Amino acid sequence: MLLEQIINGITLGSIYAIIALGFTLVFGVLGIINMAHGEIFMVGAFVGVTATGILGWPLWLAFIAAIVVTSILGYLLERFTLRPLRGKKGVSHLAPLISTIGVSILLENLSHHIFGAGNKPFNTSFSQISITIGSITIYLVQIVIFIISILLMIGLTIWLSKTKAGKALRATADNLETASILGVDTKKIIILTVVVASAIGGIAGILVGMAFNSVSPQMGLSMGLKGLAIIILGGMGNVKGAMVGGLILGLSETMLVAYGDSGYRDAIAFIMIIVILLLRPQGIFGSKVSQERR
Amino acid sequence: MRGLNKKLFSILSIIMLLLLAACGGGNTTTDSNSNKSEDGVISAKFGVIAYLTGAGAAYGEAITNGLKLAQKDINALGEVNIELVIEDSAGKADQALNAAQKIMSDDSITAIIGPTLSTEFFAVAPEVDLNGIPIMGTSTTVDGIPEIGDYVFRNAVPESLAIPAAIKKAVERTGAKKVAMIYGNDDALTKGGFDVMERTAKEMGLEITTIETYQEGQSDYNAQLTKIKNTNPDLILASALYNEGAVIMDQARKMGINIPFVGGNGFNSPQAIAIAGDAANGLIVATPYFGDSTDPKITKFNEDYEAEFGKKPDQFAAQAYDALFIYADALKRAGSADKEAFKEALAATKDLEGILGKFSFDEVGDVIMDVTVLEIKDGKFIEFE
Amino acid sequence: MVIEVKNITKNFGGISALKDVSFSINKGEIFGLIGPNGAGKTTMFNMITNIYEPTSGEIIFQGENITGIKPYKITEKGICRTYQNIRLFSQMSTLHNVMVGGHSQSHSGVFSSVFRTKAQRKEEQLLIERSEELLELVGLLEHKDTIAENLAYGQQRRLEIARALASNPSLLLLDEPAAGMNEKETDSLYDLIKTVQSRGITVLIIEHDMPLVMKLCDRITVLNFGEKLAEGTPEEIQNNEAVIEAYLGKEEDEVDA
Amino acid sequence: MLGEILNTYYLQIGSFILINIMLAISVYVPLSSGQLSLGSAGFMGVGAYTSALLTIHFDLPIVIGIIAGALAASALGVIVGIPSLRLSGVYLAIATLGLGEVIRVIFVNWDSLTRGSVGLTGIPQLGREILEFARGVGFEPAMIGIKNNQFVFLSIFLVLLVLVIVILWFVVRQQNSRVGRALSSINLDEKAAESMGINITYYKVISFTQGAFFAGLAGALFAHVIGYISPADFSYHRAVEVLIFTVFGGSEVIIGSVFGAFFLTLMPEVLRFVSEFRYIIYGILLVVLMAVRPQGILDANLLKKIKFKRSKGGIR
Repeated sequence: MLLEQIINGITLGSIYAIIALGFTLVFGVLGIINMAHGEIFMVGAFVGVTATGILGWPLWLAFIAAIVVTSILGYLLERFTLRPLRGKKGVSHLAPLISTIGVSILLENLSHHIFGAGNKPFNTSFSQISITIGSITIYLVQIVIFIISILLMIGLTIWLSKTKAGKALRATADNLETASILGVDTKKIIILTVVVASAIGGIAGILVGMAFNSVSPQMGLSMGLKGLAIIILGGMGNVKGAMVGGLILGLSETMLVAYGDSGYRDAIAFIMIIVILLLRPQGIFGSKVSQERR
Repeated sequence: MRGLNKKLFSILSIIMLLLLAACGGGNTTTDSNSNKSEDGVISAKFGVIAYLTGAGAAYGEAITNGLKLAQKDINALGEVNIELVIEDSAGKADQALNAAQKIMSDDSITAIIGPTLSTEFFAVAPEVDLNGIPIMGTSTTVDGIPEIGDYVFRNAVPESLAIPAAIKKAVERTGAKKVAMIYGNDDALTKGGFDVMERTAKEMGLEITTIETYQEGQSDYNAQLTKIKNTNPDLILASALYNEGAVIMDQARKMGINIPFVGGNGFNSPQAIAIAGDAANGLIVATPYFGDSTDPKITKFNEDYEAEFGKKPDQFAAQAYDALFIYADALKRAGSADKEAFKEALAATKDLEGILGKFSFDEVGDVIMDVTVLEIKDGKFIEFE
Repeated sequence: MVIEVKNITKNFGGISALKDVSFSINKGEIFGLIGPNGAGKTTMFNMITNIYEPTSGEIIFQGENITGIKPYKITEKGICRTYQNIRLFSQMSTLHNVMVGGHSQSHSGVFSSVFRTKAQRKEEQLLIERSEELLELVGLLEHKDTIAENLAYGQQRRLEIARALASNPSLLLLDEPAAGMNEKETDSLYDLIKTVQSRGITVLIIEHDMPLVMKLCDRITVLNFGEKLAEGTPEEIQNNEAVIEAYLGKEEDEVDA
Repeated sequence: MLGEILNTYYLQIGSFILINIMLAISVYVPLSSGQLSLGSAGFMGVGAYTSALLTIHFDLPIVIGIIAGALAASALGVIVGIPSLRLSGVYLAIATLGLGEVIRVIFVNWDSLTRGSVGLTGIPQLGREILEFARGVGFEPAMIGIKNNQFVFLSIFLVLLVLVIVILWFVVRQQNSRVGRALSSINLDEKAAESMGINITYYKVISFTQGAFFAGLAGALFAHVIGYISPADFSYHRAVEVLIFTVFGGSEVIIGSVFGAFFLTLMPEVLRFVSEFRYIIYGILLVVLMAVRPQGILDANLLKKIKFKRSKGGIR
């Protein structure tokens, strides 16, 4: 049973981690908490359902569709909700938070109107493939999710530290003004960041749909809040922190269900937020500097 | 700064005065105790509070459709003439209460149907009861609804009727001794259903291996199911709405849990099959309404409904349809639209033939009727043998 | 002696912004702190007001060690400052800015404020009078109801001084008060600082306008790359080889850039 | 005569508007010192459950229940506030969001006390208690020509109106004082405020706690007006809704909260057809407001202009 639960925990944790990566990327560069990230993830899942279920597309095409749609959403998000606030005089640092809450409400309710309130099944033959060892059944999707999360983390780390775009990104994250003086096209970098983060959200959406065979408009909120908890746990803007934080949350939720009271499952993330913020606001892996920034 | 202070209060008082002034309008009520017209037709106005906008709008829509169809059929019979005043509650207790107040401010309203959710009903019914207006729930299945007051009734089959029936039949056939339970603990309907399940299981002397919960919006039930699987139950009692319930069954089957599930009212929907596919096989529910029944009353209702609204009816539509017939019957017996007489007649309802069967009310105003136990087999609901 | 800065060192992540700097200021002095950009002057202000805590060293104010105590307590003890890049409460009126400065000089809390007790009303009246008097001193009385961000640049600088004075400090820290001012404004600033001095307030000033510094200060400390380079009267400083080199070197740098 | 004017439906809506005004103020007050609290729903829930449980189980008078509810919420505000106020804006928002959710999860799970998601029924209703009391001293609603029912809702409405006026009076008085200036200076520039001798932690805790108090008060009143509460009433959505009242109406002036709560509570009642698109409209509203008018509909300038027009050019 323990082994099975650990597998469950790692699967869930990997999904949390992928969602947290999107949060952490945007926060790292823009210093903004994108409250709409969970809903972008949800839209990605719905695109997957629509593509495979209604349009009958193959899975790989559904993946591309989800990435494209969420990327466009990311661009729109940056263009219409974040950019107008940037560098504007008298705009409080809370404005982007409130503005992205607006986007999240909009997307959730739009999905309600378009797709209806209920769960949509996400049936693909791919998600039926499983390996049975003894009494334990592992689905291929679970393995894929874990691998994708690791790949995304490694990919992002390399991209950030080795490539030119990544370096520009980090320069922008350090200081917007200095970066633009140094000749970094900060506008482009910011768009790139939000788009990449959103696309990662879209990938996560499809993976969740496949793994749990359920997609609903409300899933964005609950996953989004978990993602938020993880980046606080792992340190804002920290890629490795997001990964480790995701796994910690996934495993502790699963272990709580296995050995404790499943009713408090959702509370773990929030208790974690509170405890971490009070004891170590920079997160487990964060440095003190990021906390000074508002 | 003092100026601002004063301005603030003056603005506020203007706002409030406007509001009070607004109260003046639109409340010219005529004395309408008895509306027996020349030709002996009794007419009455009923208020309807339904969940018409928001996440659960589908429920409210089914209910109002069922009522409208019943209204048409009843008025066509020519014995009574019913007018419906429909208000939206948006699934929220405070808005449901607003809607109730709006309806009650019209003195010519004889009785109320709704609201849709139990959480709304708990807020509305005490108020309506105190005003001496009869109210009936058609979809509120949680324990303790008719007990709110003398004027409170329901024709929805409560979980306390449906669930024990389903569990008993399931245990009879499978010979189950050990049951595991899972329910949504942040929803009043599923929580209410769970309370009944737990009570029933204890009364029947079943061993409860574990009790698991989930929350709204959750999509991963693997942890709970793994735990359930390891306790080796013979039967799973799942108090879930079909949305979550179907996903739970799907994940359970994938994990290799192949025992039957017993669900409550909220689990009973063809949607469960649409979502979970083959994984839904083995679900056992008790319901007053069996859509695929060959009973001519039901097939006629299904046809009429589909002709009128372009989709298949569900349990909520059928219960609402019968509810208005119960009201019409009480109205006939009361002989007038007087609230007091209507309430007395309503409470005396006995063995009224509706499309779902024979209706009677017990002493507190709860429904007495038979339920059918169904199971999903080969992707279809069939009667459980 | 009003303040004694003893062996202050401050490291930011391995880089020393200040290295073992000491100086002391006598009561009633106008004391200059000069040096090229990045010499650590503003950091020194941040040490004194404890916006950052020093890595080592201590600061003795009127015989009391104030190292590491909360910034607002330091203000209560009688040190108040202005900022290099003006930090007024931009959306507040001029008068209210000064009244906030008088915060530490008043005491009414929530209860007395809401019920407008006699003591509170008296205190409020007194605060307004004192603030208006300070506004008159800096020549802004006629603008008392103007929103601070709508004031002209020079006026904002003077308002910041008035706000700092409202806390009734014994030591006033001015961070480049003449920056961006024209000659006329600088002259009136000179008069203002002298008036402040005549009220018995000690002044510690960071300034790049050398003629003003030389005219104004009784003594000067020069910082360069976080270290104390020289200290003395304006005359001594003007003739100090090391100082000249540091400044000339800086000039060259600027030419290069 | 009075009996014909008073429509319980309008009184009911008026009561909910007043409760929402209190909630909006509970967000406004911390915001006036630069703190965004997303925990208003949680504090509201603590107030509601405390008062409901005390009055149901211990037969305490409603007044005591409501006061206890508000105090319980503010006590929680202090406990959570002191440590979390070291956090800057965004972090505080998330911490309070987390707190609100934890509180809701506790309500859901603490079955023996709260009956879980089924909720608490039979909470004594404020208006009827007043009616009983009035009868006790020999007053009958019929004496002023109104029905019992009308009296019940009129009394609720009046009690709430008085409370809202007292709260507004309190907040406005506080704003125009040393305390208010300190709060506002912290909002505008925390560092500068601190170097002006303002103990920012102290003032932040004060305003945060006041916010918790008002939210708790509103929650307790909500419980006794509606007579039934369940954890669903205090979800994240409620917190966001309350935030929207304040942000939409105008977060810089208190009248903005009043206006926001008034307008947005009334809108779905008056325009039933927008009700379906209500949340979509909310979402767009937030985005557009932040981009175009981050201070909300009403701000000091607009108020000044209105004043200017009224007094026909006379500047005070």
